[in-house]
Amino acid sequence: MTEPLLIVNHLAKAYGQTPVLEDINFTVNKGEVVALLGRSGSGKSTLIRTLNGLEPFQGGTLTFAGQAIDPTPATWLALRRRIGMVFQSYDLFPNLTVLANLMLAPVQVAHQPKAQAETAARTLLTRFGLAEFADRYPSALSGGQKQRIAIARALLMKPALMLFDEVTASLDPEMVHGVLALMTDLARADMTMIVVTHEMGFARKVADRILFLDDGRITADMPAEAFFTAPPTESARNFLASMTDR
Amino acid sequence: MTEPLLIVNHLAKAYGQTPVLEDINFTVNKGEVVALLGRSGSGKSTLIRTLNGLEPFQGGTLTFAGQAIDPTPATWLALRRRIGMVFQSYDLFPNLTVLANLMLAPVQVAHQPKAQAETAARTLLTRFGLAEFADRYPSALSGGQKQRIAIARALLMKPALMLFDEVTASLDPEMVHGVLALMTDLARADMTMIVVTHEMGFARKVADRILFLDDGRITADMPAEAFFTAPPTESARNFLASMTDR
Amino acid sequence: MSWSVIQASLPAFGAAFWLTLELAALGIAGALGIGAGVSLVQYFRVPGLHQVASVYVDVARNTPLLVQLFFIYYGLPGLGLKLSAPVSGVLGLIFLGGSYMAEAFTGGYNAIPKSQLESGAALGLSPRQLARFIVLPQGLTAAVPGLAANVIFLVKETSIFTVIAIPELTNTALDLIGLYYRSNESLLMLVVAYAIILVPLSWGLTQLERKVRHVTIGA
Amino acid sequence: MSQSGLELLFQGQNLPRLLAGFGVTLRVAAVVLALGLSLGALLGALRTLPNRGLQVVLRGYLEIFRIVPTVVLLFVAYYLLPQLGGLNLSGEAVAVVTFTLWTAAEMSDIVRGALVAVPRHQVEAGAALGLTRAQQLRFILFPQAVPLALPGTINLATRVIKTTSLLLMISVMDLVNVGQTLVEANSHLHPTFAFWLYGALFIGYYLLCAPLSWWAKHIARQRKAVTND
Amino acid sequence: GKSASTSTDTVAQIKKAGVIKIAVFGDLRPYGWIDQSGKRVGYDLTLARRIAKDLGVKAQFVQVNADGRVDALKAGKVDLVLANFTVTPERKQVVDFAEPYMKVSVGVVSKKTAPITKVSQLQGKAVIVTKGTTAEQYFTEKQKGVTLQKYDSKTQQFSALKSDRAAALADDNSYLYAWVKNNPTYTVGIKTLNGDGFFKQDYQQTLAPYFGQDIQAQDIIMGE
Ligand SMILES: Nc1ncnc2c1ncn2[C@@H]1O[C@H](COP(=O)(O)OP(=O)(O)OP(=O)(O)O)[C@@H](O)[C@H]1O
Ligand SMILES: Nc1ncnc2c1ncn2[C@@H]1O[C@H](COP(=O)(O)OP(=O)(O)OP(=O)(O)O)[C@@H](O)[C@H]1O
Ligand SMILES: [Mg+2]
Ligand SMILES: [Mg+2]
Repeated sequence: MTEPLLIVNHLAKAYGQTPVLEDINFTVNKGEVVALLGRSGSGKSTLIRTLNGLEPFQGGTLTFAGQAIDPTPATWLALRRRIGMVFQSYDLFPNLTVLANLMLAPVQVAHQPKAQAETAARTLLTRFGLAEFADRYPSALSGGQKQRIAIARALLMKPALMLFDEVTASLDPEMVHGVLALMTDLARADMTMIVVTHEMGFARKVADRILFLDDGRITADMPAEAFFTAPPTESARNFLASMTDR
Repeated sequence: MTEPLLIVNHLAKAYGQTPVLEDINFTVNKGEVVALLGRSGSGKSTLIRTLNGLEPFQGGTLTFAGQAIDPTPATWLALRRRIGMVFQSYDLFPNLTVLANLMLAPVQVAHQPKAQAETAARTLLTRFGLAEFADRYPSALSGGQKQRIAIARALLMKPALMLFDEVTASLDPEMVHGVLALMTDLARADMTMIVVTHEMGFARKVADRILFLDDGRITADMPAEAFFTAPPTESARNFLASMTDR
Repeated sequence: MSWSVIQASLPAFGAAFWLTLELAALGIAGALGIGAGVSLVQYFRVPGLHQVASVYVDVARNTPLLVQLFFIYYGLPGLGLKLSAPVSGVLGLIFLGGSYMAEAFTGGYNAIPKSQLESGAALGLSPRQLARFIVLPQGLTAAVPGLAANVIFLVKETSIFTVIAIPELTNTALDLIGLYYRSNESLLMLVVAYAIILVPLSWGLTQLERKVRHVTIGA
Repeated sequence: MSQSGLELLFQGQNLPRLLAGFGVTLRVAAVVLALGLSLGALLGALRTLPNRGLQVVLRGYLEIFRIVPTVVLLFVAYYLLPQLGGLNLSGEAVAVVTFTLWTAAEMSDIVRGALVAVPRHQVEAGAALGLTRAQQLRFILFPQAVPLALPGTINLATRVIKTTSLLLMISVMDLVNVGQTLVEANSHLHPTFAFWLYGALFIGYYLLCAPLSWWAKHIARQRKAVTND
Repeated sequence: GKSASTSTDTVAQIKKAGVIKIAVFGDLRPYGWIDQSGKRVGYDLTLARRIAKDLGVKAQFVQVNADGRVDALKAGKVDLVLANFTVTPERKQVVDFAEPYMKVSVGVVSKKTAPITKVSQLQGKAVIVTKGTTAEQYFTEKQKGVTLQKYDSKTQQFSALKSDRAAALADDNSYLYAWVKNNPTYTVGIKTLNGDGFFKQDYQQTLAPYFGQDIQAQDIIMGE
């Protein structure tokens, strides 16, 4: 279990003149679940988007599955087949039915035969308890259903790594539970995941490791339990207090 | 402390043919904090909006400070000076500075002299630790700052009753804390409040009483501690479970 | 108001009616084609062409059709380029309409939230696949109301063809006024003729908008 | 024939006369915009009121002016209305009245759209503070709707300016009409004169409308940047 | 060309107003056009100014096209039309003509290199006219085999002729003569088109009953 899947080395990124990420270093091993925490504006979304090539970066290197990533559009296009991502905003395509949403990438990007892609999609929907929605349009689904389908859509590409950016943040509190349960199942099935979340209970229970981002720098990289029982910095302590003390 | 401020009697309300609130009865005493709980769609917002005249209702009576409310526009106009309300959506006026937002109602509705209204506004801002934002526009503020200023704006009218409809639901988790702290202070200062919230910790700690709304009917009206230790109905139990079990 | 006058001029109006429809249809079809092409060139920022397209939209949108037609029909022959009246009219309509349609298409593409494109990219879709499966279907749906408004607008603009002696509806009405001095009847018939075209058209386009929305996003 | 068509444009009184026609065009457009936009704003506000009868009437007014081509409106107003016993006005006045009614119809739709686009909870927040309906309009709704309506209004303004080119059809000596008389008086001197003259009209209208269009685009883009999709 | 006004009792009103509104052409040389210096000049204009002077009022000119002349009068936009207005039976029904002040009739102008000298040459060909002129009326009713291109203004019709958009142009002959003087590659191949008695016949059928024996066709209809 200590085979590294993703290595981030001296990564630096700025929006214009404003540095947002500075000297970021960490490794994610195969099968590991890493929770990326930090206060609003600390750079969590920027980091996770950079790992998927949605944001260009200015310094440092990324290594994925043993290969250095040379940050060209062609490289990213190939890599995104192996890195799945789910966002906060429900990002199903409203012009496609649920089934078509699920089959789009397998057929167009992975060039699977349609029949095979459909079987895989329906099987996963059934596993997620969403089989009845296959032929609906996203507009007829609740937020929680949409997010679970967005996760299914990413999983159908059989990614080696999944990135989650606050996927429960826009959900009604009652919907949160189902989505977190699904992610917990994935973690148990040894999916490698980087998860940005504000759900401290979930992070504590599911994550192997915590990365704490403070103003564009990683100021903690440690096992989850240790982070929550003894937050290593003043800032991490304050953060945890504000998230739990209500 | 048992002088009734608001008495709701057999209140009924429908949107078109669909009944949304049925036979609602409860009393709020002076200085009391009532938390209004219930799952999404149970009618919490509708109820609280009805209490402020934002929604017409079809049956029942409302009594405020000993006077039966005759539901005409003129009555509501007068009553709204005595009932403050804060919503989930940040409802500061983006076309006015913070100070202008705060002074609008005191000057235009309560006809206070401008200088007096400005002094009162600046004093309250200072008390809330927001003095430096007086001349900014709302777009330059974080969600938490906006909601605290929205609360200040309502308080400047010296209302006898404050209504809160999920004021922390759109906030980043870190911002929630500051707003809840402010509301806790208000409660301690004996403000009469009806609070719709998804923050169970806050409701348990701050509310005197819980009203539980289930599909348009009140199915529990009891002291907060009793409600949380022994939820009286199956539905209330399920609701509490979905809100806390993560 | 005289019924016999109306009856006597019916054949002339009938011919003008079909001619108006024919020229408007050609112009609108051309404008849709040009508009779609121009908007794609602008969307993909095709090097070279993209600047040309912007200049075209800018010029065509900011000058009146009347002046465009004068220029094409009376001005260009001075340089030895002589186009017939119907050709000039349809060309003018395409020139003007193409820019309006391009703006409507572009508005549609721009209405797509950025998050849609990013989630498509995150699935590994190439820019061309993004265009095909996300930008075009969603953008075209969003563009339909704007396109429909332009269709109505362009039908009405054919009334300006009268200045280059095309015997469409307005020209015919003015002609009958000049010949027989029955302004009331002629103008009434003119308004009725446009209503016969535009009222059903406007209704049909609203239905189309609804239908397109239903087919593409199921709501 | 010793001079080119372009030079002819600058000869004698030709250019000053064109500019005078340009002045008429500007004057009509300015008056129409001032009257039409104000009237349209008022009608647009009325269209947000929950009064069925008023809705039907104002909607009907909008649809009529949308369906009938502007040229036809002009002729009806110029020739028919006086004969039907109405007012008898000069060509320019007729144009101003007709274009104003048309502009107001289009403007009412823009304003209605902008008012409806201001989030409902903004107005409710005002109501909850005890503001009267009039105060809600004055302090909240109008200030927030104006930026929303601005790009559409500017685009309407360019359409109004372009539509003034129809003035020549009812005997108003606007830019295009003056241009025509110049062509008739000069084109026997040089065959390319018409090309240059109509080219000049083309440029004249472009110079008037293009900056307005750019401004509208600029505002729309700014808003998009602020609202961030 | 003739003048026409709506009614006789307007003279008093005109004098009272101190202004007479007169419809004229703006692009018809040599009758009513605007010269290089921007002044309205021409035969009709001189007459118009003279009329105004005789009435002791100021002349105010309203530029019209041929097809707008009758409506301009009917709608009261002008008091008088001095825009080369030929008396025809149809017009006679709707406006009052004053004494004719000039004799004209319809002529046809064409390229010297391809002259049209007989109406029969025009069969199946295109002829340019201005809407609402006597020439248009003649061709519409008597020469159905000819395709008409109908323009709003004199400028448009002559521009169209010069860019070869038709075989010929038909209009009142008197100003075709003037126009070919400025455009020497063209010729008025047909000088009068009324040989077949179209207007006279029309007059006798529709108008004679109104006028009685004292008035002869040639007093009203010119050029026959
Ligand atoms: N497109 C952009 N252009 C300029 N600055 C940006 C952009 N996107 C983000 N930023 C800035 O970069 C910093 C990091 O933003 P980021 O969205 O990564 O934070 P985050 O940790 O994800 O916050 P949140 O918890 O609110 O989602 C912030 O200061 C933000 O204002
Ligand atoms: N304007 C309206 N027209 C028709 N039905 C409405 C309207 N507003 C709310 N409803 C319906 O009334 C019911 C109660 O809605 P309400 O917004 O009061 O619920 P809520 O308890 O506040 O829910 P949430 O927790 O999601 O805010 C729901 O079924 C809702 O769909
Ligand atoms: Mg983020
Ligand atoms: Mg609610």
